[in-house]
Amino acid sequence: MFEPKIVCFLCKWCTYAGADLAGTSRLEYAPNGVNIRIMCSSRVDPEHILWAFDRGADGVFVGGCHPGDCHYQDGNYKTLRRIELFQRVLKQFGLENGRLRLEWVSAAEGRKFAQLMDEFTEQIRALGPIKLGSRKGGQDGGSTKKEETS
Amino acid sequence: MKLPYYPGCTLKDRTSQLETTALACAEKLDVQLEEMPNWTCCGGVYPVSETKIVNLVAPFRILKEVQEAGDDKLVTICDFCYNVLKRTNLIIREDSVKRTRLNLFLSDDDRRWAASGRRVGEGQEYDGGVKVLHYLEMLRDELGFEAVAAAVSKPLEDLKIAPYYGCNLLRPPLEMDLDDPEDPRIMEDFLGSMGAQVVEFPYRIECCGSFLSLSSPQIARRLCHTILESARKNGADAIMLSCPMCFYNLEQKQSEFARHFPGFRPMPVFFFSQLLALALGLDPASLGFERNFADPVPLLKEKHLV
Amino acid sequence: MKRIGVFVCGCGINIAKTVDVKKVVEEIGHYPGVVYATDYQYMCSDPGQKMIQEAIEREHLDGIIVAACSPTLHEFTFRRASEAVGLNPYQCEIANIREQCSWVHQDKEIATAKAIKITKSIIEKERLNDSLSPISVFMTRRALVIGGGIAGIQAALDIADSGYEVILVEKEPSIGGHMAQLSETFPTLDCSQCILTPKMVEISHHPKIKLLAYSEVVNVGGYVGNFNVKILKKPRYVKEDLCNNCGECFKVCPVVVPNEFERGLGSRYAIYIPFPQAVPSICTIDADACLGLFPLACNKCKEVCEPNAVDYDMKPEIIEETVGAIVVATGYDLLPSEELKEYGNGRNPDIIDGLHFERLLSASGPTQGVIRRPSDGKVPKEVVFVQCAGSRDPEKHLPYCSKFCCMYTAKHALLYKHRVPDGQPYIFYIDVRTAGKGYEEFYHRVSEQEGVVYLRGKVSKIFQDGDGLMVWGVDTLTGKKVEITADMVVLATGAVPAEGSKKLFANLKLACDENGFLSEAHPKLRPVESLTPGFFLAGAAQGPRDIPETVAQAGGAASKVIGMFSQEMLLHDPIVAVVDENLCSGCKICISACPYDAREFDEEKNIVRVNELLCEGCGACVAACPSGATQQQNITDDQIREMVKVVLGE
Amino acid sequence: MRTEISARKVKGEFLHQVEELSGQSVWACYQCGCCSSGCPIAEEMDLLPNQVIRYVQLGMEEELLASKTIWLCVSCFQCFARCPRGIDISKIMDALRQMAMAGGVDRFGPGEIPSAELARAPQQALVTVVRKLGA
Ligand SMILES: Cc1cc2nc3c(=O)[nH]c(=O)nc-3n(C[C@H](O)[C@H](O)[C@H](O)COP(=O)(O)OP(=O)(O)OC[C@H]3O[C@@H](n4cnc5c(N)ncnc54)[C@H](O)[C@@H]3O)c2cc1C
Ligand SMILES: Cc1cc2nc3c(=O)[nH]c(=O)nc-3n(C[C@H](O)[C@H](O)[C@H](O)COP(=O)(O)OP(=O)(O)OC[C@H]3O[C@@H](n4cnc5c(N)ncnc54)[C@H](O)[C@@H]3O)c2cc1C
Ligand code: SF4
Ligand code: SF4
Ligand code: SF4
Ligand code: SF4
Ligand code: SF4
Ligand code: SF4
Ligand code: SF4
Ligand code: SF4
Repeated sequence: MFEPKIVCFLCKWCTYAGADLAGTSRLEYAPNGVNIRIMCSSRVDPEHILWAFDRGADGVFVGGCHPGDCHYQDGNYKTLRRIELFQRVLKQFGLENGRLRLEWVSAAEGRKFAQLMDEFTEQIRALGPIKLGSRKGGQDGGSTKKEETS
Repeated sequence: MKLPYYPGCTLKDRTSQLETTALACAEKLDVQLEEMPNWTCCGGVYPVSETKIVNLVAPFRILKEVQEAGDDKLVTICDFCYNVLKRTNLIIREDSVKRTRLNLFLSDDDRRWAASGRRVGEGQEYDGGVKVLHYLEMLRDELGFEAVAAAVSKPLEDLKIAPYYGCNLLRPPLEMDLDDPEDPRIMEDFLGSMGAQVVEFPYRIECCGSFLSLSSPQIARRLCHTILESARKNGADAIMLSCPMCFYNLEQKQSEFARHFPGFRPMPVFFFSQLLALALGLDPASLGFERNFADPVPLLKEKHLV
Repeated sequence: MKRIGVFVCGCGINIAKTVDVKKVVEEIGHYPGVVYATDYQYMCSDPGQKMIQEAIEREHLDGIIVAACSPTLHEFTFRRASEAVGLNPYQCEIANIREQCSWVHQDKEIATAKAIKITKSIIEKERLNDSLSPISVFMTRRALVIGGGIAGIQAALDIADSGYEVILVEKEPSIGGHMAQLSETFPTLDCSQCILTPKMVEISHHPKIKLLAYSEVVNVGGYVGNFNVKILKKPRYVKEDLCNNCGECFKVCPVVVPNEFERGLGSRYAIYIPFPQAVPSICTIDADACLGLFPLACNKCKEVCEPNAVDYDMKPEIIEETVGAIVVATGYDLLPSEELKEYGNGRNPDIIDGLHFERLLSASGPTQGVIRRPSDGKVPKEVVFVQCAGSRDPEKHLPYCSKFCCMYTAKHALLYKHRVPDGQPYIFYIDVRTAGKGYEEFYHRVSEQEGVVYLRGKVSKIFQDGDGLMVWGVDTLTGKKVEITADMVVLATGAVPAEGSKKLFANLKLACDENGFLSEAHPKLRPVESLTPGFFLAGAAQGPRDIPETVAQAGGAASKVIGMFSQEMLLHDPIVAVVDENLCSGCKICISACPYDAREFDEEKNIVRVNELLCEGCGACVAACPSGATQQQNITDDQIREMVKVVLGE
Repeated sequence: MRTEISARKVKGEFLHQVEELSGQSVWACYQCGCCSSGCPIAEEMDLLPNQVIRYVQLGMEEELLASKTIWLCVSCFQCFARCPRGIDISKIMDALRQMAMAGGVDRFGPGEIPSAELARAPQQALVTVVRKLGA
C-alpha cells in the first residue's frame, strides 16, 4: 500500500498543543505526518511548502489557531490568505489542491487533530503519489475543507 | 427639471385631487412631471412573501421601462406605490437571484408583447438603477424646500397643521430610507417652507389601520379617532397627509365617526399637495375640497386663505 | 562542526514500549555531527539530568537534543540543566517522541522509524542554532495611569503603595469619574461619596503619586519598560499651588452655566469646582463660558482672589514623562439619550437617564436628594424605569448587555420608594440580570418588599401626552399590551466607551473590540493585560462593569504592574526577527505583516529594522519578506529547509 | 391540556416553512416584546405579535393558523422598525396567512366589502385588502 509522506507545520500555541493532547489522550492515528513546530502558522512561507513537495512530500498540512484565537492577533488570517492564494499556484504546478490542507485546531482539540491526521493521510493515499505527468494540468483531486468554505 | 412620473391607479380615480393639485404645483415650480406611458398597477402592497416572486413583476416592469426610456429617476405620489416601487427596486439591486429571475421573466414577456405588436423591450437587464422618489422627496432633494419657500405667494401663516406620516412612507426604515423613522422632519420642513405652523403630535407615525377599514372597520375607526383627537389636543386646525389610504381612513370615514364617538367634531384633512397649491396661489376652487367630508373651506376662510 | 549529543528517554515504558530506544540511539549515533548518544529510563529525573550535564562537560558538547516528551513539559528543565554547566540554553532542543509518537502509534517499527526522523529533524535545527541570551531591557519603574475614576484611583494607589511612582492623568478638572456622581451603591447601599472621597484624598496626598488632572495623554512612544509619554496639561487659568478653594471668586462671577457634573440639572459659574469634594480642590476657569479671557472682559475673579491664584495668561503645557507600564482606565459614558428617538429623543426634560437620577437622589445633588422632576420641580408620583434602553439592540444601538443597569435600576426604584413613600415605581425589563454576590437578594427585596412593579417587556415608545408621559409597553407574562401615564421616566441607557477614548486607543495602538471597548490579551487567562506588552486594563474601559468588579480588576492590573517592576530586568525571548542589511531591499512588505509594529523603516539606509523589544517572534514577517532578508532567530528558513529534508527521509 | 414540545415540533417542517416563506430567522427573536408594545392593533389580537413568534419557535402550528392575529396585522412595519433583532414580523404574518389559506381558509374576498365602501374606497385599499387577506 502507498504510504504517503506528509509534512505538518504546526503553530506552537494551538495545533502543536492539540497534537500533544492527542498524545496524552493516547489517541492512535496514522503515523505518516511528521510535525515541525513553528511559533505561528503565519511563519509558513509558501516556499516551505514547495520545498516539501520538491523533496518528495505527498502532502503538506498547516495547522493554526482558530480565527480570533491567534496568539499573535491575526497571524492565522494571514495564513489563510496566503494558503488560499498558494492553492492556485499549486494547481499551476499540476498539484491537486487536496495535497495542501490548512486547518484550525485548538489546544483542546486533540481528537480533531488525530482525526485530521487519519483523514488527510487517506486523502493523500487516494490521490496517490505525485506523478510527474500530473505536474501539468493534473485534475483536481480530493476536496479540502478550505475549498468548501471559500 | 423634467422627471418621469408614476401616478398609480388610485390617483386616477378616487383621489384625483391629489394628482391634479400635485401636477399643477409642479408646473408652478417649473418641474415637468411626465406621466410614463404604459404604466400598470404596481400591485398595491409590496409582496412580503419571499417565494411569490411573481408579485414583483408588475413593479419591476414599471422600473425597467423607466430605465429603458433613458431616465434614472421616477417620481411617485401615493405612499403605497412609493413603498412598493422603492422596495422592489432595492431588492433588484441587492438580490442577484431575484434580479436574474425577474429579468428572465420579462424577457419572455417582451416576446409576448412583440407578438402582440405593441412594444418590444430592448431585452436589456434591469439592474435597479432607477431612483424612486416620493413627490415630497423630490421637493426636498431635487428642488429644495428653499425653492418651494421662494415660490410661495400666499404663506399659510395662521394655519396650525399636524403632519401625519402613517406607515408606508417611512417604514421599513432601512428600505425606505426617506427620513428618520421615529423623528421624521420632511413634512415638518415642507410645512415650514410654506409658512404654516407645525403641530407635532405623538401619533404622527402611528398607523391609521390601513386596509382594516374594509375588513375590520371598527379597528381602523378607533385608530383614526385617536389620531385625530391627539392632533386636536395638541392644537392642530387640520391634518396634512400624503397617502390616499390614510385620506380615506382619516377623512372620508369621518362621516361615520359621530355615530361611534359621541361629541366627535370633524377635522379638516389636506393632502400635502392641496396645501402647496394654496400656498403657491392656485385657485382654491380647483383643489378638490368638495370631495372632503370635513369641509376645510370655513377654516381657510377664517385664516384668510380663500 | 558542532559537537552534538543526543539523549533518548524511555520514560519508563511510556516511550520504550512503542519506540525501540536502543535502535534510536544506534541510528542517531551515526548521524553526522552527533558525537554522543545514549538512552536513559527517566531523563528528567535528577540522575538523568546529571547524566546529561556530565556528558556535556565530558564530551565538550556544543548542542544537545533530548528526545523525550513534549517541549511544553520539560524544555525548561533541560535548558536550565544545560545552562548550569555552561551550555547556552538555546543550544538545547527537545525532540517530541512521546506525545507525538510513542503515545499515538502502535506499531513498534513504524514508531521507531518516526522517532528517528523526529530526532534527526531536531538535530538539523540544532545544528544551525545560535547561542542566544534573553534580551534584557532596562525598565523604568514608574507607571502611568490614564483615567481617574475608581479604576484609575485604585490602580494608582495599589501601585504607589508598593513603593513605585505613579503618574495619574485625568481629563476632567477632578478625579472621581462616574462613581463620584452616584448616590448610594448597590447592593449594600453605602454612600458612594463616603467610600470614594477618602481614596481621592489619598491620591492627592500620596508621596508617590503625581496627579495631573485636567490633562490628556497626547502621545506615547517607546515600548514596554520605556514608554515616552507626552501629556497635555490644559490651562485652568488658576494656579494650582495658590488656589485655596476659598470660593470668593464664585461669588462675583457673573456667568452661570449648566454643571456637567450634575448632568445639567444644576449650575455652576464660569470659574468653578465641579463638586465640593473635588480633587484637586482647586478652581478652573471654563474659557468657553468666561466672559472673555482674550481680550480680557471681566477680571472680577482675579480682583477678589486673595492669594492671587487667577492667571489669565496660563498656557497649555506639554509634560513629558518616561514610564515603564501604562494602566488604561478611561471608563465609560452613557449612550446619549438623543440616540433613543422612540424614547423622547433626549428632548423631553422629564425623560432622564440613570446618571441624572443619581444626581436627583444625591444628598449633595441639585435637589438635595429630594426627587423632583426637571420640568417643573414636581415630586413625581408615578415613575417608570426602562431597562435595556439602547442595550441588547444590535439593530439600532448597542448589541451588548451593559451589565450594571439591571442592578442600578433596582437600586433606583428602591431609593425612589424610600424618598417618595407614596410614589409608585414600575420597571420594564427583558431579563433581570443579577449575577453578583448579594445581587439576587437585593432584587428580591426590591420586587417583593418595596412594592416595585416589574413588567416584562420592552417599551416601544414614550411621548408627552398632556401633563404626563405616555409609556407604551407590554407585559409579556400576561400577554397584554400596557400603557402607563408617568410623571417621570428614567432610562437605563447603555454604557459606551468614554468620549474621546476611540482617539486615545488609536493613539496608543491598543486593540479594541467591535464596540470600542479595550480588548484583553485573553478573555479568561489574561483579562487585565492588553495584547500590547506594557499596557494593562482596568475598569469599564474594557467593558461595562460595576464597582466591585472594577476595583478587583484595577487591583489585578496594579499587581501585574508591580510584578513586572519587581523583576530585576525585563526579559524578552530572543527568538525575534532579524534583518540582513545586505539583503533587505527596503520594500517594506514586512512592515504591514507585523502585528506589533516592531518593524520600522530606516530612511537613511533604506532598509527595515526590527525593534527586538517589540518583536514577539511570530515570524509573519519572515514569511512575507520576498528577499529572505529577514529571518527569525533559531527558526530560520535554512533550518526549516533542513528539517523538511530530514522529515522526508533524506 | 399540556402543550407538547419536542424536537419534531421545534425543528419541524412548519417552522422551516415559515422561515422559508418569510425569509426571517425566527430564533433571532429573544422575546423582548417590543413588537407588541408598539403594535397599533395588538389590543385587538388574540395572540400578541411576540407570542406569534414564540408559537412559531415552538412549532405550534394549529394554534397559530387558527388565530385572529394573523388576519389583523396590517403590515404597518412598526414592529419591524423597532425590533432589536431586525425581524420583519409582517413577513411572518404574511407567511402564516399564506399557509392558512393554503390550508383552505379563505378569509376575505371582494364580496365581503360592503357596496358602499366599494363605491368610494380607494383602489389601492381594495387591491391591498384582497391581496393581504384573500387567496
Ligand atoms: C446610573 C448608574 C448607576 C450606577 N450605580 C452603581 C452602583 O450602585 N454600584 C456599582 O457597583 N456600580 C454602579 N454603577 C457603575 C459604576 O459607575 C462603574 O462601575 C464605575 O464608575 C466604573 O469606574 P471606571 O473608573 O472604570 O470608569 P469611570 O467612572 O467612567 O471613570 C473613568 C475616568 O477616566 C476619565 N477619562 C476618560 N477618558 C479619559 C482620557 N482620554 N484621558 C484621561 N482621563 C480620561 C474620566 O473623566 C473618568 O474620570 C452605576 C453606573 C451608572 C451609569
Ligand atoms: C458546570 C460548570 C461550567 C462552567 N463553565 C465555565 C465556563 O465555560 N467559563 C467560565 O469562565 N467559567 C465556567 N465555570 C466556572 C469555573 O469553573 C470557575 O470560575 C472556576 O473554576 C473558579 O476557579 P477557582 O480556582 O476559584 O475554584 P475551583 O476551580 O473550585 O478550585 C479550587 C481548588 O481548591 C481546592 N481546595 C478546596 N478546598 C481546599 C482546602 N481546604 N485545602 C486545599 N485545597 C482546597 C480544590 O480541590 C480545587 O482544586 C463553570 C462552572 C461549572 C460548575
Ligand atoms: S523527560 Fe519526559 S519523557 Fe523523559 S521521563 Fe521525563 S517526562 Fe518522561
Ligand atoms: S481661585 Fe482664588 S478666589 Fe477662587 S477659590 Fe481659588 S483662591 Fe479662592
Ligand atoms: S473673568 Fe470669567 S471666570 Fe472670572 S469672574 Fe469674570 S466671567 Fe467669571
Ligand atoms: S444589565 Fe440589565 S438592563 Fe442593562 S443591558 Fe443588561 S439586561 Fe439590560
Ligand atoms: S517576528 Fe512577528 S512580531 Fe517580530 S517583527 Fe516579525 S512580524 Fe513583527
Ligand atoms: S520585506 Fe524583507 S526586503 Fe522588504 S523591507 Fe522587509 S526585510 Fe527588507
Ligand atoms: S421585537 Fe423582535 S425580538 Fe422583540 S419580541 Fe418582537 S420579534 Fe422578538
Ligand atoms: S406590522 Fe402587524 S404586527 Fe407589526 S406593528 Fe404593524 S400591525 Fe402590528
